[in-house]
Amino acid sequence: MSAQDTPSAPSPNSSTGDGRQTWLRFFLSNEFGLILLIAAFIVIFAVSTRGFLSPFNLFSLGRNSAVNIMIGLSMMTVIVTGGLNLAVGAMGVCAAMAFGWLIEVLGLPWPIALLGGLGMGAALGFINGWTVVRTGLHSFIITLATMSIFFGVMIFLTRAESYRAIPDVFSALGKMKIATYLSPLLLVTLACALALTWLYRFTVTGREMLAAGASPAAAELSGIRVGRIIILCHMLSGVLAGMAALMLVARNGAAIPSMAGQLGQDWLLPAFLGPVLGGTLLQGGKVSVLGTVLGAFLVTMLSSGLLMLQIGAFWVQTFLGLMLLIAVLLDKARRSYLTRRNLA
Amino acid sequence: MNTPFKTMALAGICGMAAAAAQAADDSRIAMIPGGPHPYFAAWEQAGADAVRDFGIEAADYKVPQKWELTQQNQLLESLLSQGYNGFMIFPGDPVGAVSTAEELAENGAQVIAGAGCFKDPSPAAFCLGTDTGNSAYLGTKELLAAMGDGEKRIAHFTGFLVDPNTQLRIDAVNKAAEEAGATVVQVIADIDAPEPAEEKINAYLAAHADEVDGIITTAWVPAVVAANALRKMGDTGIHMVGIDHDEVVLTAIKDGVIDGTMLQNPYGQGYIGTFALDKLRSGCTVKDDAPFASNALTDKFIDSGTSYVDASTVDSYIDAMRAESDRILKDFEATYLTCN
Amino acid sequence: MLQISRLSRADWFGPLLATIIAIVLIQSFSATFLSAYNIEILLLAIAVNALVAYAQMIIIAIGQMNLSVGAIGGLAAISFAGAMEVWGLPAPLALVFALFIGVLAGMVNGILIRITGISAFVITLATLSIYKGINLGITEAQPFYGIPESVKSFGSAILVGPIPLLVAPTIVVTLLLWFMLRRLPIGRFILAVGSNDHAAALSGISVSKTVIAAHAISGLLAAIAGVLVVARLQIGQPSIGDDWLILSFAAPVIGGAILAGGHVSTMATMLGVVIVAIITQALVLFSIDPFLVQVVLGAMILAAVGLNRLRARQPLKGSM
Amino acid sequence: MTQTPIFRAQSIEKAFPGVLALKGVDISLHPGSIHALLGENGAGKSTLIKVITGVHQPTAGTMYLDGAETRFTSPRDAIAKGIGVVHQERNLFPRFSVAENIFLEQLATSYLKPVNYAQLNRDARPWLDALELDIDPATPVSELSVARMQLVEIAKALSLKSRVLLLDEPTASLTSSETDRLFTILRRLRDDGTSLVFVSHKLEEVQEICDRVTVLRDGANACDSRSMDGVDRDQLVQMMIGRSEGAAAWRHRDTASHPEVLGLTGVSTVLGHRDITLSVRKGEIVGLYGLIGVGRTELAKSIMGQFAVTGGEVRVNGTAVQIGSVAEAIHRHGLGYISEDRKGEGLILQHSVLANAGVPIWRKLAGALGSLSDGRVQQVVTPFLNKLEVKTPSLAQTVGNLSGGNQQKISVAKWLAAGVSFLIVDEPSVGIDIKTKAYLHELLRELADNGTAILLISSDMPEMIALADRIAVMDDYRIRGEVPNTGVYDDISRKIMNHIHGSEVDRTEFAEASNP
Repeated sequence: MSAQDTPSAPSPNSSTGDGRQTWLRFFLSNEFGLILLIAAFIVIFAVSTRGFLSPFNLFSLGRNSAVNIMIGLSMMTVIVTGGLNLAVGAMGVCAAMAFGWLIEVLGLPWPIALLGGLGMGAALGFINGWTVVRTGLHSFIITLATMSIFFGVMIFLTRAESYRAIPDVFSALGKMKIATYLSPLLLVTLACALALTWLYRFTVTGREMLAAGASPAAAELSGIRVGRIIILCHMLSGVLAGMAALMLVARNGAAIPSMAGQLGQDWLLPAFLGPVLGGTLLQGGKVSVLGTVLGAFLVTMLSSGLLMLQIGAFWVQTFLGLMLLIAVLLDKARRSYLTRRNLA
Repeated sequence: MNTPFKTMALAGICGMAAAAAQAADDSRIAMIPGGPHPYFAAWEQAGADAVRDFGIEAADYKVPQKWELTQQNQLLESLLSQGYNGFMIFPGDPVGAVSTAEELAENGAQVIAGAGCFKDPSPAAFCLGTDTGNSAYLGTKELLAAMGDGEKRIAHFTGFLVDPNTQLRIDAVNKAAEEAGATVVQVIADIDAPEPAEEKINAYLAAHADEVDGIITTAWVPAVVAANALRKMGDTGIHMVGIDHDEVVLTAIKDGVIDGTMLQNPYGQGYIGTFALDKLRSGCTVKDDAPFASNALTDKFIDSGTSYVDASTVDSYIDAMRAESDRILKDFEATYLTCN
Repeated sequence: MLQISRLSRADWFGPLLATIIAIVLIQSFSATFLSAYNIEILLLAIAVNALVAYAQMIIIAIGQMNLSVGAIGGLAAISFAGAMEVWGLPAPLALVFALFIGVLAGMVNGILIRITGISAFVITLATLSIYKGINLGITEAQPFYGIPESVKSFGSAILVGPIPLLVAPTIVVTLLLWFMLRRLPIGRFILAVGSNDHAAALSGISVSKTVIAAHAISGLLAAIAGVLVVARLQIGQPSIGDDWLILSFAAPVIGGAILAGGHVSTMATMLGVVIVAIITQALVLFSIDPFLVQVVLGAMILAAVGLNRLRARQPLKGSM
Repeated sequence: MTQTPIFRAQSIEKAFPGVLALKGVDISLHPGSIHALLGENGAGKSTLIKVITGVHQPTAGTMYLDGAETRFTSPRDAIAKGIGVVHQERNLFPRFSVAENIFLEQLATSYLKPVNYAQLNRDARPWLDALELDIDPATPVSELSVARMQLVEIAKALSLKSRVLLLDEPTASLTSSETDRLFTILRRLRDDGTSLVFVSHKLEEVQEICDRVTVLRDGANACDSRSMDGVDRDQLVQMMIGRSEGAAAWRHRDTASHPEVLGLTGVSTVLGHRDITLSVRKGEIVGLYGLIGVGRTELAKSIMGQFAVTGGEVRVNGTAVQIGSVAEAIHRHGLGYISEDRKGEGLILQHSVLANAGVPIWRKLAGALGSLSDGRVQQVVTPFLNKLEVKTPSLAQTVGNLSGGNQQKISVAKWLAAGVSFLIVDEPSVGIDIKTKAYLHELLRELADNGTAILLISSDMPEMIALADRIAVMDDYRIRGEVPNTGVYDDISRKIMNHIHGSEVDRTEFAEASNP
């Protein structure tokens, strides 16, 4: 009944399979599980809270998830290589502060400063990637150290002061509403997600990233410059972290050193939750951009809904953790159930 | 609920019940600190008391789970969606929280800042809080006075570097020291969590106890830790002025381990803030010529009172704060608001 | 020569060398570094941090990560303080209760990991949130102050000379852990499972029991650390454990632990803790710009790990 | 032989989701016998072993131990009942001592009783002695050679007082002399009454040592525990694959006049190769023979640019080149390398057939902005996959789910698609069944005939003789000599050994550093 049981000669059109198989595959996918969960929670929150479906809440939900999804994507690009990037927050804040500095101190126009900020993200990503490749140490420990270093240098240089001379045009992006519900930030994020989908599906570089992540040795011997690709992944992560931070700058109207918490640690939870719930393998080599988007959205929605439910504010974190656990478990159970039923 | 708060609450009721007046009938006030911190705990009781005293529909104390601007923003957005329409906010960041405050205002809610200020320009009607710089300045003065004559070398222990108040405090302490010809030999910052505070303060005192004559602390946790450290070290001749009303600090004052503490007035902030928000909801506006003070962040600052407590006044410090709250509330409406 | 060369290959050799060099250097610049009171402070920091590092080390040994070490420590700490203040339990009973909470929290981690087959990273990320949430839910971020005098005096007591009493539990735990990982079947099983869980299962080791036991031990160690912090701070702070994560990984890794599992060293981890403590203190001693403390710490971690790596790569050239 | 079998399995069935791996298999094991268990990959050997050792529970069927019905609830249970096994993959803990590895099972009974290492070392001694293993039981296993690790595993199985000992491909990573020593030991165990089960792809070895044989084909018995007397190789092959082996005999080819594709002169590398001189001409298959660990794979990777060449000259098509990276070797110079470690280095197991077959040509096919569609890759790759008769449900199938033979075909296909002019083939038939192996040999010859220069690395002498035009002999990171292939096994084998042993004056048989 399953795809594996129907042998066919490899021909150019066999990879698509027939419609039923495609659907089956979709139902078996993580993404479908997430969509179900999201739908279920929307119903629960809509029924049991006051104002969950209000235009403002939907707008702010979209805006918050824009940032969380971007943070998730930033982590995802490194998870692809089988690594981790604990420095996402620190890199993001550094990019945002570079942006603020270029505008406030150097007086550059904001589009150029924007490029400067993203460039800062890429540069820090390069430092991470290069160190990981050259030392051969696990990125976990490298980024644990650089998280501290990046953030420390940034705090030292800025004396922990915010840059707030952000042009109104730019900060207006954070408050702008398109058709009552949509934040332009969400559109930016979705555009980035689409670009990443394109990258991993339809470009050599993206495929090489997946190959290098799945099996560095095999990729190297197949002619992929693994070191270069890993550095590239970290740079991409830096750029995306910078994007997330710049969106927060637009949202807050200021570049604030504390926007990702001490050492940027506050970004870690959303950074991992998106990709992990979305089915990106922590071992690397497999990626699901859609899953990351949905996963990050689910998390944002859960925390928003829990706040609305007026559970004693201090218990929110517990419920969030429990719900995450349940989400992961349900997903696991659903898949093993489906697999068993279809293969038996 | 700790005893001081209770007493303070009672004090508030006695002193302020008279002020009960016409209230907007749909005011749902939310008081939001920057994150969990013992300092703000008095807000909850203050809100409940205000609800009773002024007939407000709700005045709830809502805490973000973490000291994280994003968390606070989300909480504010959520509360707005839930129908809250008056907000007293301790800004998670004086700059970064402004844009959320603007959104709240755009959606018809009243906003004031409590305990800490937004940076101007902001939609907050005013900022009701402790003048952190001034408090640090006064505290240092008291410390210098307590140290008497002779060499005056001061160590300054303070909170998170990412909090701009920290820089204000550092500057204020330096200024006070300079005026008195004292030197600030060490600033240890970023220690508003117990363990790093414990480690760094103890390490510092271990190495430099004989090179320091006085300690000024300008954050809750360093004050507690430094007080404990001095108690442990016994007679060192080091003077110290702490901050806030943690029991450890108060006991240390009573026992003569440290000289005193700079009290702030969280209960008064919560009570007066709720009162003011309700007034603003019912149509009052802030007077154009209100006698606001200014500080580094805003020109619409109302000092909720800060006072120095030493061994002689520590038992009656609640009275001091009550007097302060009383004084502000009594002619708050007349001084700052125009109501029809 | 051969003996020295062998020594240099031991895990604890590099960290030990670094420790000695650091001590000598710092002492030569600042004579107060080895003053009695300073040593006492250093030992206090090490006492707690070592337990935190061990709690992570035991999980690294089975090839997993435990992000919830700090959350468990915090939960145990407030359980300990809360039990004494709210229920009025005597300190020993409260201690048992807190340790039980720690073991329970650890076991929950282990059981969830084993029955779901989901990676430890994800599970402990979720439980981190849960445990920390319970902590905040109970305390509402307010510390417990009702710590009995007995606990306070334990926290500030001196064993002998500059050695505080608080190091005693840590020393005992260090020896027990060392013995466990070297001599006890459970310790060997933990290393075997971390090295190759498939082979361990074929050798008749119950992987599930071993993983759950390792997590229970991790929870216990985190809980002891939490209790010690309460004794030291003399208050039950809800924020205890919030900043344990970096340290918990840094120390074992500086001590040569392999993140893939199967190889850890108690002594080297202890030395890793010592190095971090010395650096932290040196920064204060030399009045280094507080803004730069983070940078130096990060750079030192990187340097220590890089050196360890070099040493591992050229085991024979390291003889001196 | 009509004595009672120690162990008998009857009508064993084992179903996995979607697959019936065993369809009613019988086997009986007798004391004092070495029993061959044969079958192609996927025939059910591994599953049967796992059922017998308690890793899997059979879906149906009965097992008897000493004539009484039994079942094994877990590997521990099977061990307790005297069934020992040495698995194909290493199941030792490298950082643990030899003694501890041997006795880990016994330790597993208690969690808290302190381990007495002195006692453990004493207890290990007899088992090591029994296998003529002269090592200190306190040595960490990581310091042993592969062959010795194998023997430690056998010691471990024996220490459990196994009456039945299953050995799954025990010779796969052993040199011939090591294999001989192993056989001596196995024979002695047999004479002591142990019932041994020997699983191997190497039929020569099976014929040499086994007295009984069970052959599985497609999950069923092709023969059940019959005596090896009078069974010749052809019969075994016929039982295994259902037809006779396509004879792939060596044939002489003249390539002397062809231009050189790859040449090495006096090359030394960072890995320790010295003075390597080697030349491969167009259409020629040059064998590189040597034992494991003498630097063959390392040389291949150095040629491919993964490790630096420190001296001498590397020529590609007559031009001296410096190859800085594998990517350069592949894309600029047209070199390719089929790794011996198919699962680790050759293929990306979790990726699809299409992704694996296309890796080396992605860059070549990329359009604007590095864009690349599956369609383009498919177009290029499909002819080669078809040509090699890769059996896969679809191109989207994960490679890890395919059989070893199909995996190897894919790793060949990817280089065919890349159109390399020089191909290094490293141990191509490890873990591949006879049918695919013959096919692969045919394919390599055809490739050479079409002009590809091939460097064949193998320690399988028959394979070498079947394929190579010339055989270079490597030992200790040097080329010791070259032997032209005459097609005569004994002759070549002797010459090769002369080259190797000529350099082996002061080295021990096990080719490892002795402990001072």
